[in-house]
Amino acid sequence: MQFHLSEEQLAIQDSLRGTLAETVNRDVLHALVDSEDDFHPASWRSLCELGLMGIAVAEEAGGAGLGLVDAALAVEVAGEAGAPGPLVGQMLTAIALSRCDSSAVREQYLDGVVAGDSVATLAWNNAPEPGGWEVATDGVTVTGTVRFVQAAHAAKLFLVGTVGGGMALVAAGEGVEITAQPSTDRSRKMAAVTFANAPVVHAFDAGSPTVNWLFNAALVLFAADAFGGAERCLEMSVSYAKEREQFGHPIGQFQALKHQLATMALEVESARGLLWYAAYALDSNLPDAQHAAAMAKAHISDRAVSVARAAVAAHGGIGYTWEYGLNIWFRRAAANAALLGSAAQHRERAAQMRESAGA
Amino acid sequence: MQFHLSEEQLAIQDSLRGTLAETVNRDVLHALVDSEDDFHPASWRSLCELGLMGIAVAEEAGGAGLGLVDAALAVEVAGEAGAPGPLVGQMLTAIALSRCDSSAVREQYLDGVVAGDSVATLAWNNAPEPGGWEVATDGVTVTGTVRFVQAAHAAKLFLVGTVGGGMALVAAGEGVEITAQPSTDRSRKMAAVTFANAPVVHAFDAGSPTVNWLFNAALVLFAADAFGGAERCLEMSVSYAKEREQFGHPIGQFQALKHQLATMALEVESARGLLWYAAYALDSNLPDAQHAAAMAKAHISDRAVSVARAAVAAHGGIGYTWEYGLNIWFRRAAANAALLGSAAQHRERAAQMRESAGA
Amino acid sequence: MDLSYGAEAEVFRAQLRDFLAQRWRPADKGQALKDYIRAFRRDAVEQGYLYRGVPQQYGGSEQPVDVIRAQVIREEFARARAPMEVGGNGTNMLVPTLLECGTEEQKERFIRPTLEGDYVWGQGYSEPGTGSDLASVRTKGELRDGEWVINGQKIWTSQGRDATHMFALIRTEPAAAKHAGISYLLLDLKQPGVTRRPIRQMTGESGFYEFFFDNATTPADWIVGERGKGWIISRTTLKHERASIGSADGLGFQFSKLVELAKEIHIDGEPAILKPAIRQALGRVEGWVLAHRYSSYRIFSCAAANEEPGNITLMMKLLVTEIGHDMALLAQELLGENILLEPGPAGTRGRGPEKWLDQIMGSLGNSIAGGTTNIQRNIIGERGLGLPRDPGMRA
Amino acid sequence: MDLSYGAEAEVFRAQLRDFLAQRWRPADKGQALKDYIRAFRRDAVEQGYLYRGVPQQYGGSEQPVDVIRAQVIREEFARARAPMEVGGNGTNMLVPTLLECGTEEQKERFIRPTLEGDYVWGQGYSEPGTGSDLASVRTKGELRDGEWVINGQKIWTSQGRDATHMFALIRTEPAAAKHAGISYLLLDLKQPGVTRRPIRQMTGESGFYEFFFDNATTPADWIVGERGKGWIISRTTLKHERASIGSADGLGFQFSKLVELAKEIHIDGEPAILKPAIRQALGRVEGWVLAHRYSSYRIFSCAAANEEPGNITLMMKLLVTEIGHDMALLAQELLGENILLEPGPAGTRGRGPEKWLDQIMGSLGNSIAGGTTNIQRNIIGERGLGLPRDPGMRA
Repeated sequence: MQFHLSEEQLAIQDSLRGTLAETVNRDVLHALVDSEDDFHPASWRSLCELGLMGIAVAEEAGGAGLGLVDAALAVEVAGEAGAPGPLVGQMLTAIALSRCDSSAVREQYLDGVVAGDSVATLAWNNAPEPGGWEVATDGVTVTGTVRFVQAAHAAKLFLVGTVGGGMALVAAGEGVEITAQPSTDRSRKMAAVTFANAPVVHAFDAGSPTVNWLFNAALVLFAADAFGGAERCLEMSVSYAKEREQFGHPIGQFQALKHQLATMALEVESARGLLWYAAYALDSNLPDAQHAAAMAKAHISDRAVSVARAAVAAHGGIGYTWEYGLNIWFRRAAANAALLGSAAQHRERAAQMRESAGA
Repeated sequence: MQFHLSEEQLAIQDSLRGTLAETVNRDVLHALVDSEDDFHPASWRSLCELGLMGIAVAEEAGGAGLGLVDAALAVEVAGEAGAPGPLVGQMLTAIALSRCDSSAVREQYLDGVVAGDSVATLAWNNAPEPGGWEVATDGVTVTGTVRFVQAAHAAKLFLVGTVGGGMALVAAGEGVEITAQPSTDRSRKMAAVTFANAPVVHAFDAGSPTVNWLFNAALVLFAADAFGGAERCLEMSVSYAKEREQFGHPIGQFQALKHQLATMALEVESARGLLWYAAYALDSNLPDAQHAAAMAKAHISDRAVSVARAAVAAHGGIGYTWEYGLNIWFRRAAANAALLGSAAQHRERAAQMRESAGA
Repeated sequence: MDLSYGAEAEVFRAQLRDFLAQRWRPADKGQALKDYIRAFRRDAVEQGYLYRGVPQQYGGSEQPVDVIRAQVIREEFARARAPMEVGGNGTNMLVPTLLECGTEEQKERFIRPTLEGDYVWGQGYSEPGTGSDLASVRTKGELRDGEWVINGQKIWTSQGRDATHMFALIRTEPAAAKHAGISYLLLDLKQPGVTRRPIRQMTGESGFYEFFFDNATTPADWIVGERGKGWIISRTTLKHERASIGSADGLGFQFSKLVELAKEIHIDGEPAILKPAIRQALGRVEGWVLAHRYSSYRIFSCAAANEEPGNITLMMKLLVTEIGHDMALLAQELLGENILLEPGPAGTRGRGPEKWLDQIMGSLGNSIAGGTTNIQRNIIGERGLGLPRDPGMRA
Repeated sequence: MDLSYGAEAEVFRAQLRDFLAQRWRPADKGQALKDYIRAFRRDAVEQGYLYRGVPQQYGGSEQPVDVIRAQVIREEFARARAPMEVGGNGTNMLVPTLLECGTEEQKERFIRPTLEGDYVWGQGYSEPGTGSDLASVRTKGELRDGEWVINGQKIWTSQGRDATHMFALIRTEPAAAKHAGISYLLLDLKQPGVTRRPIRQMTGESGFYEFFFDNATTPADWIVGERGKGWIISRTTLKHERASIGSADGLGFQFSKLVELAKEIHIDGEPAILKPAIRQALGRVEGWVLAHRYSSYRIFSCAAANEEPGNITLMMKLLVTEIGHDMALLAQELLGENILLEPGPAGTRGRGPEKWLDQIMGSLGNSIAGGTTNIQRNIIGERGLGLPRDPGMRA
């Protein structure tokens, strides 16, 4: 039995944390947040060089041959750092390509996506399941608009969610138009992407196991991002409570704040295993994998919103300033909770799965 | 403008508090709670002698000529004391009789009910509005069973809720059978009452303003009982926190407990005005009276449950014992929340009223 | 009980309505409108409607305390959309302080221009690091050559963009104990030694400013009260501020907006207001909103009768904060993916649901401004319930 | 990651299943059944399945630590409905303490009869007034004529009805500082100086007892460790207790019962489980139940690998308590008017929904037993997050 991190997994997280401490340092992050850019090439490059984009792609397809657990651990660290870039979309497009049955498509695109040179992003709407996707397709072209696409200006490839729960890989260019949207999440800015008879590179069948797997994996990875952000909010709050003095004592000594921090820690730390399990269950195709993914998305994105609020309160005035930067994670938590459907929607889905499983 | 208590109102509460401190003292209450009795003649008599049963009955009908606000203030103190007896039913039956159009019925029953000699209790089921009552009637007799009737063994009169939202006054005796029920609320034990062609003393028309007014008044009075219980729970907790020492200090000095007590106080004290307003609005037949009654019942019974839980926690082990007695109010709070429909049901009713008022 | 204001108040209301109907007819714009308003306010003072607590000699109308009349005035001015008193820290905090503790010369010099809006006052209490422990201020004032020379930094000043003056807590007695070393100084912000900088908040907007003092100066006699008594003097002021926080109408209005949002937003293809879970959540919030409303009635009624309303006054701020949190969380749930859209900058904010993002974040600002919720709970526990003070919270 | 137990464990499981299939076939009742169980347990010890941490010379099976095997044993015994170790404070708390700190003679005398269920131990720590400040115990022990003479009162003793013996914190050194004045004594409860009384709880049931000591006595050498070291010795014990609290299966089972309740109960004419607000509330609880379950997996996995799982171990008790509160509130909402019915006394409780009243009140008992939630949060904040200790909480 192994339900704690291996030394290799801890090492990957450490190395990623070290890289991001440099490439997404405070100055970089604040400059990005204050700009209108939805992508940051230098830090993206640093992630690519770690081989992160193909982490869950089989070795024979050029990836690291690890699983969704490892991808989630990486996304967690990216969430901690508030890293820009469509990490989730890139990882999932790499997996999608590696599983696509056309060797021509694989040959043309897989290496670039695994390497991260071809930036790939998800163009799904925020329906709580693939059946709610709305872009029309005839198998050859796609037509429709998807709002809230991350890093759309930088993207070379869009993994588009199509009517009835299919997916189409579409290349930037002909028939693809991008309109920036003012974005709450300033570290992962979003745009509306309009496809007008845009040519399809590859279509994944509506309702296919691959599509469902990728959707569930996306739920888990956005939960991982939320989890990392919550860890960051907790860590900033605890550090602040140790340093900051009032009435001659570090404020973390006062029982009320201490208990608020303990409650935040409880919310964060107890969610870790649920995140791991949801990823593991998808890796292992366990019967409750889809239920676990929905519950992880619902529970962890709720916790992240709650912890981000508590973090601002624990800081007092300074936490409410733009410059301090807590708001970067507050906004990112709000976004993670809204992406791919709300907690309430996923709880309802999970309840239906529980019922149809006869429990 | 007068939206605080008059000296007269404060004096009534004080005098009632003084009386109950004697007639429902700790020993009396615990003996009652440990017995199977659903009525306590001595303390009932002491309330009757204060003229409480007719407090909201017009002077010309033999009452004190005060209003529902005053009735609620009295019930609040009874709730504080955990007083036994069907105070709410008695007060409302007195009002019902005073408004009944048959002078014969008034002459025969009103004085006895106002004096409290004829014990009167509500035999409504716990539907959230009169339309949900279920006892069948042909105007002359009633047939059906009502569970959870307070002080049924002592009652001489039952104010029965009938199909479609009417009411029938029925005397104990012929066609009325009582079956004790094991009761959560040990200070106001309940029984199932079965009416089998029991003769009707007086019938109130289904859907009549009197019936609706009395139902809304009952909501407010049970909210008042809940409010009084919450005050008692708070007061016991604050006293305990001042007396009890741990680590060499009164535990009320520790910030965590202090804040829990402050939160309890906030729940209690902020509900007081809502209770007053709901009673005042019924006294004055304001357009939002029924909305206020529903909201008061929902909000205040929720607060009482929450405060009773917090009180047990604030006491630690001693609060969890039977002998300490907190459980009397915990159980009474649970009962008040369940009587005449749940908080959720009343919130839904209030929402519908808000909508039909065009807001 | 009786919620009517009584016959006398209705006579007063009728007179006031007449006055407003005749006197408040703005036609102009720009400077002409400003002049019109200034003249209107002077007339309203003359009639006893504005600045009722301020003596006539300083520009007030010097009326006996009458909270019912004050309420009628608020209602009728609002109904006529007529401008009431110039708001802000100057009239709410400084003027009462000067009336209680200022010298005759200070009253003469500062009150009238404050009431007329010529002097705009920033509050100079908080500093980086003071938080709830305001008495730990470090900004220094030294008396040199007949003037105070001030060095340091103040933060969280509202009206900081427009402020012409500041009342501030300044450490003038470095040798004295913590609280005893502070004086209450007034200063002119338009001088070379003062720099101001907006503080951008997490909403992206700048509601507050910080001020830097680099050998800023103020005359020796611009001190209110004695040297070293500033802490006590500032406490008077804070009481005024607290009494002015919290409005039942404001919360009720916000709640009705939340209900509107629930009608506009569709979830799973139907208006959110039809979803039972949303209805229950709204109903829970409404219970608190009503509890707050009738609590404010209680306080108002006691004030009218000159009675003490008790612990409820200590709770209103926390109540507003907590209800604000509940509304924020519900708004966030209602917004769904709309929360991904950042609202435009202030002034240009559209009517789209994304404007609620401001409220969602603003509810956090509420719990910080004017004392954190932890301080509020301490106050309720200690002053309200009589629980023993935590020695660790004493400076 | 891998949730399977590995091939070695499955071989072990197969052997264990064989053993249980052959050896656990109870046919009798009453005393014969008791004798059968006693013999079965001895065989199970022989095979290394029970009392794995206790040396053979004292009646254990003396097996190397192997949490995977221990888990397999729990699973298979439960599956076969076979009796595991005699539970309670004796085996969970006293035996580990004696093994660590007891004299050879104490081990010989007390451990075997405890493991076989002949000695039932009550814990004598709490007293009226001690609460979380256990070191404030006042029950006195004086050494007179070769025996301890004990006077005072202990409270909250579980298994108090059946207890034959007690391990207790007794103040034997009145002149010493608070913690240093306490000794860890063992005593026989069947003596004239000891009176026991059940404590009726708010549920109406009596789960705990209190004990009164009026010149009760115990031999001089029934002290574990040195005089005045009782506090430290009891801390060892408490760690054992904490590690044994909280079971993922228990919570999951309770949650499934709650879902069943929501299916049975009708509200407004339909099963409550169909109401969206109830579904959401259940889903929120389920999120926490899963968080707890996979946290216990983490702890288990670390224990199997002999690694430190970190802060999560400090949180399990609070997590269970908080989830219990959430379930209680939801159960109360589901019950509706059914909550007005008191369930019958223990043993005769029917299957009606009113039986949930016990759980609703019991959830409050949870937050009290074994350290209040406030103490739990202190521990998380101070030991887990490294926040400074509050000097007021030091005795």
